[in-house]
Order: sequence, then structure tokens, then C-alpha cells
Amino acid sequence: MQIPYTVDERPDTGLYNAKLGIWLFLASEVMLFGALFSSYILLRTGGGESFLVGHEALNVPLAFVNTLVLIFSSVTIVMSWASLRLGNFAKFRLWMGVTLLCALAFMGIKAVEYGAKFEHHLFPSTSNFLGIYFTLTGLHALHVIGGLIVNGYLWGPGAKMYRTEPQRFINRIETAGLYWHFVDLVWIFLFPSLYLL
Amino acid sequence: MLEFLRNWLPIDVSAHGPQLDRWTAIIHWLMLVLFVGWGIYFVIVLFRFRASRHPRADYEGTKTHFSTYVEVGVALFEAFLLLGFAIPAWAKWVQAPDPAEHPIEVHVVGEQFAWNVHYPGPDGAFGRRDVQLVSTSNPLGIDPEDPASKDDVTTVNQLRLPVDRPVTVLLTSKDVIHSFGLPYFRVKQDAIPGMQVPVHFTPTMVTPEESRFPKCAAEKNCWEIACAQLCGLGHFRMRGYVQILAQDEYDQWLSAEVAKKMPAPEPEPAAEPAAEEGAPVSGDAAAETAAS
Amino acid sequence: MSVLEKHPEGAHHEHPQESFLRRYVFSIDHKVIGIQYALTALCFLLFGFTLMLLMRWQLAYPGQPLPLIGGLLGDSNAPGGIMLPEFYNQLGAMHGTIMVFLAIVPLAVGAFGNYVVPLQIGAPDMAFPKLNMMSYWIYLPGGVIMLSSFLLPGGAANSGWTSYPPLSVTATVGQTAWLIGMVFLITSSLLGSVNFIVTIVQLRAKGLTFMRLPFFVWAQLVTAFLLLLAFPPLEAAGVLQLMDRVFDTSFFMPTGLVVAGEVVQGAGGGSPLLWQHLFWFLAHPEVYVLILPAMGIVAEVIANNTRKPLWGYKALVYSVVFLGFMSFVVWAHHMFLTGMGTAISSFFQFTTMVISIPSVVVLTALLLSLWGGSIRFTTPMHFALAFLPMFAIGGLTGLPLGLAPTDIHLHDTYYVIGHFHYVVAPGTIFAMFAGIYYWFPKITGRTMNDVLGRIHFWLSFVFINGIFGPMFLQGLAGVSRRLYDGGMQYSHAQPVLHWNSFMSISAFLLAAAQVPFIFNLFWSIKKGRKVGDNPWEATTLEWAAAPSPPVAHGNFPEIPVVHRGPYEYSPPSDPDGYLPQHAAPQAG
Amino acid sequence: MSGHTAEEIRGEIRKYWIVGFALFLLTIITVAVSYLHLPIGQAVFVALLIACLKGGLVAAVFMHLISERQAVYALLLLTVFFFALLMFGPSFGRMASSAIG
Ligand code: HEA
Ligand code: HEA
Ligand code: CUA
Ligand SMILES: [Cu+2]
Repeated sequence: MQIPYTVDERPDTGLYNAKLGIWLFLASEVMLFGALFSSYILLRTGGGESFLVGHEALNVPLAFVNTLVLIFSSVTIVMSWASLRLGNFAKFRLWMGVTLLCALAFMGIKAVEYGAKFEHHLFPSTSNFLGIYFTLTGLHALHVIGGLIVNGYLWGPGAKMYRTEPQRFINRIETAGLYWHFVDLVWIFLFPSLYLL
Repeated sequence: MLEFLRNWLPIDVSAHGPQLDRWTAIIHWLMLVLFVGWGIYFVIVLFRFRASRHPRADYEGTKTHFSTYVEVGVALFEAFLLLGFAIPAWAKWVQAPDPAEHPIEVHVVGEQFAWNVHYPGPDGAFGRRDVQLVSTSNPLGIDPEDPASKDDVTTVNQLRLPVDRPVTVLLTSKDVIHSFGLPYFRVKQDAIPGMQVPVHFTPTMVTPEESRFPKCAAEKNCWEIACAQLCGLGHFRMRGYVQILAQDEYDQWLSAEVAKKMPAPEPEPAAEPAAEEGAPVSGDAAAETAAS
Repeated sequence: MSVLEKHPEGAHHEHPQESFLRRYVFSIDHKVIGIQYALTALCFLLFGFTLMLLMRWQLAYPGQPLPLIGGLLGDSNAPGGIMLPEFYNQLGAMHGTIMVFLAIVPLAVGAFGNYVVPLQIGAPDMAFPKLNMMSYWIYLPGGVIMLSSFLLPGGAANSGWTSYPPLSVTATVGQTAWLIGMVFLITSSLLGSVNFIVTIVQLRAKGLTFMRLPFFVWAQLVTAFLLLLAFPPLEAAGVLQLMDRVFDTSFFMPTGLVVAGEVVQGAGGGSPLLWQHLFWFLAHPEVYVLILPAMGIVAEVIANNTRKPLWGYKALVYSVVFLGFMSFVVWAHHMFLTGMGTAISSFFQFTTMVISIPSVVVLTALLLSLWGGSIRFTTPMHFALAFLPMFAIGGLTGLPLGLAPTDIHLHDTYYVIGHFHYVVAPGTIFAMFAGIYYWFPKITGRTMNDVLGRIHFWLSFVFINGIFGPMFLQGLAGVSRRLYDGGMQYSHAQPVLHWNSFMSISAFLLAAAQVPFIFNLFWSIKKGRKVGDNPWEATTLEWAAAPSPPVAHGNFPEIPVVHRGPYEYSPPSDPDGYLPQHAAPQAG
Repeated sequence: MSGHTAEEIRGEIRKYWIVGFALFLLTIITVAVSYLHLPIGQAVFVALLIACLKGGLVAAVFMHLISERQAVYALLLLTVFFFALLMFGPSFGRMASSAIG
């Protein structure tokens, strides 16, 4: 027997299953990052001057570029979704491909940043600021990797579904997009609160 | 009810204790009334409406508003407990004693698995403590160079206090979280590393010479400091002693300790940490493992 | 989307000959997954109980060698069969963790929720069957990691189920395993809770409005929200503690620690209380996760066995929603004695008193539901009825703990242990038993033996009170919890020490009382009395609209349409009968 | 999001690019402001204000919350409430504690 509303919206809630699912998941993610931000506030306001050791070593220009990259990838993934809705599969491939490249670029820059820290013997244990920095950006990077895997699948082998169940595939791109925007959104808060303040 | 609970509550030897016990009893009254009231109803209903006696159920059920009154009653009583007791009592609990009453200030520092006590001595000032100076002979890491530390008295697991004088114990810990529990005093407060939390109380009774209380130093009876927070494998034996003395006995003891600490006027030898022989550690709980 | 047509049929609509693996191991049928959860969780329940039996032996007879298995525990745990304090602490931490995260939650949510919710809402399965399977297959390794940590050097985690730093940060490697295990369990719960919410919101049968949901489904819905929003902070805290342990950060480590005579190297500046906030932000909602599904089961069983609608269905629903909401704002009542000022303590005392009101409303509604019923004393009903006064004891003893000044003396004593065990053991566990006896015929088409059921009930009822009742007396006397020797060194403990052997013997007898249950459970699968599809004459969809056992994939021969509320027992139109939710209304 | 005409979708696409551009600009502004070295209070305020603005744009337009259904709003409202509690509860608890130092 078929599970209802995998594709169509349920009339009274206006949602299809996966969309509600992804929003719920994102709600829990809000709480996850919320707890870490809360910890950051608490430790920073109570930590004294030794807390900030290593803060000046953060590379603002690199992070600035990374922010732009991630924002751009948010635009491109939403473009890929829009292209699909217009029935243009080739453009979908293109935009999703650009999104993937952006994610890879982001990870590459991140790796350079991390490498520079380690070179200067700045580790999570050096100060609680660096600890929080590595934890938050590390967890965020894991989310980027998760997004890379999912988006990569949808770009590659997963795209087959478009031929058999196009609407379902479009829904998948929408949910993947929602997730990806969230990853972007987290970074939008991480960037100023870690690098600029 | 209070009398009933006293079957199990330990005797009460602090100024704020009786009030807490009284309210514990009042709350238990509420609990008892609710439980017995509903309990009677429950038993009656089970008997009266069993299928063999009441074969056809009543679709509507009861239309009583009685339950609403009970619920409102419980809510009101809880509001009364909060406003009439809990909030003011807590405000009092965290309030420092009036300086006019000459409160005693003592530092107690928990460690795995002992209670270090640090008295300021006659100058009323605590010597600086530095973790870098911690050693077996100087468990608190008191800085001998600090003039304030010259007359400081430290003990291990021995907290002596005079009767009827407010005490402020400033609690902290060297390693993990402990909890400074004095069951007879209705006092409990976590000792958290990195924090200094004050706890205030006033002993109201000299520790009596009764065999049900253990002997600690000088063949005198004591009450106990019971660590109440899991702090490792020795948590169960992290037992300190608290002994309440008459004011003059207390003064005698303290000046004797201070004298031991500062035998000569020259400061050089006094730099030698004196905690070891200064503290009557003979009754140290760490030595005994009651389990075996 | 106008451009596109609805696609024909989904991927998995036909199930010719499934392989054994697909059918029983990596099944995506919610019923099979529910049973997998149930069996696994019951094993963990038994295991958690066994750990406690070892501890109860030590508490009753400190320093005496454990009989029978003492020699098997290894010299690092129990040389000569005598338990070491290190080992006692491991057992305590693992008992709490296993009971809460590996036994009760998986049983209440994973098992009952999975099996029953889709059936009660008339859905063919959970909304995301593969995700459902994944939840189970993440839970299981999490559990295995937890258990195998006993084999690590230094043994399992030993800092209590609360894992307070700095103790936990400086503890043996078992704590790392605990944290990794927790990350698995949390992930599993999160996936599960997303699945439950989507299922309940999206897959309700036609006509099944929210106010027609069986109360059990409501309880599961609120529970899922608690898991969804409360677990992530613990996950964050777990990650931070892992960082502290593995990468030597100092999130929870203040400056200037001296552990075992050594100054702790590290940046310092951390806050041990941060952990407590994050932990209890989860753990208080978590305790309602333990109780809400239990209340749901009890409500179902009571409605069915009184043969009348629940009294105050709406009040029940609003209360349980409010309870869920409030459970997020009381967490610091576990931290009154961490140096809390008046403002904060007043706030949390206030919220704690407020949260007790909806519990009172729920209990009152259930009690008043009995009035006017025609009560059938079936085995599940025994357990459901016993739940009420037992939960009442547990809940009422929460009140003196919830008022900070009275908590001073009672905090971290056996009074607390008594308080919450009354809610979770004769409370939740009894509700679980009620659920097992009640839904067993749904799963197997046979009932469990009634006589054995009653024996199981009465023995359990007596002995469980024998364990937990005296805890209040010990707590009033001021006996601390987590004491390896049960407090025998302390003078204030002396008057109540003799209870320890009484409690322990009760615990051993309670264990013996589970034998008829375990036997009954397995025996009845093959030999139980065969019954029809709806042996309890129930109105809810799982009984009325589906065969017992339900159709393998899809549950219902045809998806039901709902016409009325969940508990139309003895309706005016048919005072001796009942109206299933999906029965078409009679014309006229 | 069903039932959108191709025309409407093209309109959306324009919006996406505009918002993307706005996000770029805002990012540049935050970084620029950080070089002004404002007093810490103001710096935090400005940085978080801009971050919230950006976050709001992403959520509203990219995640098309703006046209989303009530169910999602209810969920987010609940989350935001608990989030706020979680965010400030612990720190507030410490500030109001009776501990010294
Ligand atoms: C399912 C689990 C569960 C439930 C439901 C509760 C419910 C409550 N809990 Fe409990 N609690 C725990 C599990 C639970 N608790 C655990 C596990 C701990 C310890 C954790 C640890 O430290 O390890 C704990 C600890 C704990 C503490 C901390 C104590 C301390 O460490 O010092 C406090 C303090 O406020 C508290 C309060 C309450 C209150 C006020 C309720 C209220 O919600 C209760 C409301 C209910 C009622 C008021 C009952 C109504 C009764 C009637 C109307 C009478 C009917 C009569 C008959 C049927 C005869 N609990
Ligand atoms: C859900 C939670 C839960 C449950 C159900 C229990 C159940 C029990 N608990 Fe536990 N307990 C905790 C949670 C729980 N506990 C926690 C959180 C702590 C604090 C830990 C800490 O200090 O950190 C604690 C601590 C704790 C202590 C205090 C230890 C100490 O402070 O040193 C004690 C002492 O007696 C105790 C006893 C018991 C007993 C006798 C049971 C009994 O009720 C158990 C009864 C069990 C059964 C009746 C199960 C029967 C099993 C079956 C029927 C299975 C059948 C199997 C198959 C078919 C395969 N518990
Ligand atoms: Cu120190 Cu327990
Ligand atoms: Cu709680």
C-alpha cells in the first residue's frame, strides 16, 4: 500500500511529508547550534582575557571569501530548483554542479585555514575561544560535507528519478535546498560572531 | 506530621533547620491529603463499578465539578507554599548574616576525598592560595609569603565552630564537584571548582557526648560532613567532621592552633607549611574503608 | 506543479517473496521495527535491572562476595567476588543510562509508538519507512557501544548518568565510549521523532481530526516534540565534553584544578555548570518522555476496560501539550544547590509548581474516568490501575523537591531516588507491562495467559513497593545517593540502615516475579489462546479496522475513514456495545 | 509551492538574484564595520543585526518561508522560543548566582 502525501501536499496542512520532515529536522538543528552558541556566550562573558587567545590569528579575508562563496551557493541551489520547475533539466545540472563546486571551494578554503592554525600551533586546547572556533566551524563543516554528499547524489545517480517521478525529484531538490540554505544561514551567524567580534 | 517525620529526620541543630522541617511537614500534609483522598475514592470506585456489579457503563460519566475545585485548591496551596514559604525562605538562605552578629567566615575546599578547612586566624584575613603551591603538606596551596597567611589555621576533615554564632562557609573545590552536606544542620551546598559559593547557617547546639555520634578529635563526639555529590570512587567515604563547641572552648582551640602555627616571631621557619601537625588528622575518614 | 502528472505507483508497493534479511532484520515495516525495538529494549531492561541487582547486593551486604557470579566479574571489578567502589560507580552510571536511554525510551517510543501509532491513525506505515529502519540500526550500535564499554580498561563510564564534569572529563576512557554511544542514541531518537511527527500530522486517515486522535497518539506527538527539541542541546554538550576529553579543550574545566595532586594543564576558564544547564535542558524533558507515553497507554487501557469514554478528553489533551511545553522551563530545579540566587530559584520553583498542575489534571481525569464505568479487571487493567497511585506517590514527592528550601535537605538523597523510581518503575514500567498485555493479541492473534499475568502483577506490585518505599525514609534521614556502602559510616544513616537488606531482598524477589512474565511472553506466542481480531472489543482503529496481526505491508485491508472520536464505548445508541471509530454512521 | 506558472517562477528567480546581491552587500558592510573598531557593545549589536537581517532574507526568500504554511510557522515559533531560552538561560543563571567571583 502506498504511503500518502509523499509527493502531493496534504490539503489541510499544505505540506508534503518530506517538507515537514526537513523543517522539523532543521528545528532540531537550530537547537543544536543554539546550544553551542549559548555555550560560546557563557564561556566568553565569563572567561576573562585568556579566553580570546588566538582570536587575532583568525583569517578574516579568507572567511569573508568563504561567506561569499556560501551565499553564492545558496543562490545557485535555489536556481537549480527553479530550473527544474521550469522543466529545464540541463540547467538544473549546471546550477547544482556550481553549488557542488562552491561547497568544495568552501571546504578547500576551510582546510587552508585549519592548516594555517595548526602550523602556528594553535589547537582547540590552546584557548577556549579556539576550542569553540574549531568545534563550531568543524560541526558546520560536517554539515557542509553532508550537504555535499546529498547534493552530489542528487546531481549524479539520484537524478535518474527525474525521469520516473519528476515531481518527487523536484521535492527532493527543494528539501535538499532547504537544508543547504540552513547551512548557509548558520555560517551567516558564525562568521561575524567568531571572526569579527 | 512533623512528629511523624521526626521518626526519620535527624535531629536539628541549626537556626534555620526547624523552619524547613516544619514546612517539609506541611507539604507532606498536602501530599497525604491528596493521596488519601483520591485513594479512598479510587478504592470505592473500583469496588462499586466493577463489571459484575455494574454491567452497563454510563456513557456520560460523572458531571461533577469537584475535581476542578481540587485542582484549583492544589494550585492555590502551591502558590501559598511558594509565596509564604519557599521564596522568602530561599532569600533568607542565600542572605549573608548581619556583620553585627560577628559571623565567622571559614573556607572549605573539597578535594578527592577530603574536606580542607581554612580559618583566617586572628587577623581575619585569609592567606592567598595558589594551585602551583599545592603539595601533600600544603593541600590548599597557601602562600607562606603572604602576611595574611601567617596566622591562618588549616585542618583536614575537621570543621570546628562555636555555637550560636552565624557562620559563612565559603565553598569551593580543587578538583571535581563535591557537595557539602550537613544533614543535622539541614545544610547542603555544592562545592564547585572555579566558583566560590557562600553558605550561611547558625549552629544552635554544642555537639553532645552521645555514643550515637562518632568520635573525632580529642575523644570528643562530632557530627559529620557528608559529601552528597558523586565525586569518584571515594565518594562514599568522603566524610568530614563538624564539631560545635561552646564559644570559650572554640576560642581556646583556635588560639592553640594559631600558637602551634607561630611558635617563634621570626618568619623564616613559619614558612614551613604547618597543616600537617596543625590538623588533628588522626580521625581522617580517608584512612578507614568501612566497607571492608 | 502543473507541468507534471502524479506519478503512477511508488517504489515499494509489491512484496513478492521477501528475503529473510529484508523481512526480519532490515525490515522497513513499522510493525517489524516496533517488535525489534521491543525485544531489544526488553533485553536492555533486563540487563539494567541485573546491574542494579548486583548493586543492591553490595548495598545490603557491603563487602561480602557476590554469590554465584562474583567470580565472573574479573579482578579489576570485584576481586574475590567483592565489588570495588569503582565498579559500583560504573554499575550505577550504566544502570541509569541503560534504563533511561536504552530501555524505557526505546520501549515506550520505539516499540509502542512504532507499532501502535500508524495503526491507530489509520496509516499504512510510518511516513519514512527507511528512516525508521535507520533509527533502529543506529540505536542498536549505540547500545552495543555502551555495553561493550564495560570491557575497556577502567571499565564503563562511572560518573553517574548525569556525567557531571570535571569528574567525567577526568574519568577513564569508558566515559568517551559513553559519549559516543550517546551521540548514536540521540541521532536515533532525532530521526525517530521527525518520523513520528510527520506520520501523525500527515498520515492521519480521512476524518481523523486532531481532536479525534486516541490519547496515546497525542502523548506520542508531544513526546516526539520533546525529543526533537531537547535532545540537540545534549548532543552539543556531548560534543563539547568529547572535545574536552579527546582534544584537551577546557569548556567544562575551570582554571586551577588540582586532580590527584597534579595541576591540570590546559587553557582553563571553563564552566562546570554549563554542562549541567545543557544536560538538564534535555534531561528534564526527557523524564516526561518517560512518562507521557505511559500515560497514553494507561488512558487507552482505562477507556477500553471501563467501557466508557475518557472523562475530560480535551482537558487531557491540553494538559499533556502544556506539560510538554512547560517541561522546557523547569530544568534548573535539578540545580538549586549550585549557588543559585533568589531571582532564578524563584523562577524555577514557580515553573516547577506550575508543571505539577497539568499532571494533577491528567491524573484526575483518569481517576474520574473510572466513575460510572463497568470495570473489567483484565491483566492490562491491573497494571494500568496500579499506575495511578504509584505515579501519584512519585509525583507528589516531587513537590518537596521542587521547593528549593525543602530540597536542601533532600537533594541527592534517597528521597530523590524514591521520587523518580516511583514514577519510572511502578509508574512507567507498569504502564509498559499494561501495554504489552494489551497489544500482545494485536501482534500475535493470541492472548497472554491471564493467571500468570495476575501472578506477575501482584508479586511485582508488592515487591516493587518494598524496594522504593523505604527510600523515602532513608532520604528523610539524609542518606546520600550513590554511596558504595549504602551510608553505613554515617551516624545519621544508622537508624535507617536496616532497610537496605529489606529493599535488596525485595529487589531479588521482584526479579523472581518476572519469571512468569518472561515465560508467559514466549509461551503465548505459540501456545496462547487464539482470539479474534478485536478481543478487547475496542473502538480504536488498530483493533477495529485491522486484522490481528495486521496486514504485513499496509496494515489495513482498506484504509479506514473515521467518523467519530476515539472512545465511543456504551454509546446512547447502543448502551451495551461500542462504536468503532471507522464504523459508518447509521442513516437517520 | 505547486500551481506556479512559469511566469511566476521567472519572477522568483529575479528575486533570488536580488537577494543574493543584497547578501553580498551586507557581508561587505559587516566586515567594513568591523574595521571601525566600535566599542564592543555596539559592535555586537551591529554585527548581530546585520546577521539577523541576512538570516531573515535567506529564510524568507531562499527557504520561501514567506509563502510557507502555518504549520511550519507554528513549529518555528516554538523552536525560536526554546532557542531563546536555551541561549540566555545558562548565562543569566550564572549572572544571578550567589557565587562570588
Ligand atoms: C518520569 C519521570 C519523572 C516525572 C514524571 C517527574 C515529575 C516531577 N518531578 Fe522529578 N525527577 C525525575 C523523574 C521524574 N520526575 C528524575 C529521574 C529525577 C532525578 C534525576 C537525577 O538527579 O538523577 C528527578 C528529580 C527531581 C527533582 C530534583 C531533585 C534533586 O535532585 O534534589 C525535582 C525538583 O524539583 C523534581 C520535581 C518533580 C516534580 C515537581 C514533578 C511533577 O511533574 C509531578 C506532578 C505530579 C503530581 C503532583 C501527582 C498528582 C497526584 C495526585 C493528584 C494524587 C492522586 C492520588 C491517587 C491516585 C491516590 N524531580
Ligand atoms: C527509567 C529509568 C529507571 C528504571 C526503570 C529503574 C529501575 C530500577 N532502579 Fe534505578 N535508577 C535510574 C533509573 C531507573 N531505574 C537512574 C537514572 C538512577 C540514577 C543513576 C545515577 O546515580 O547516576 C537510578 C539509580 C538507582 C538506585 C540508586 C543507586 C545509588 O544511588 O547508588 C537504585 C537503588 O536501589 C535503583 C534501583 C532500581 C530498581 C530496583 C529498579 C527496578 O524497578 C527495576 C525493575 C525492572 C524490571 C521489573 C524489569 C524486568 C525486566 C523484564 C520483565 C524484561 C523481560 C525481558 C525479556 C522478555 C527479554 N536505581
Ligand atoms: Cu566528594 Cu562526593
Ligand atoms: Cu526535573
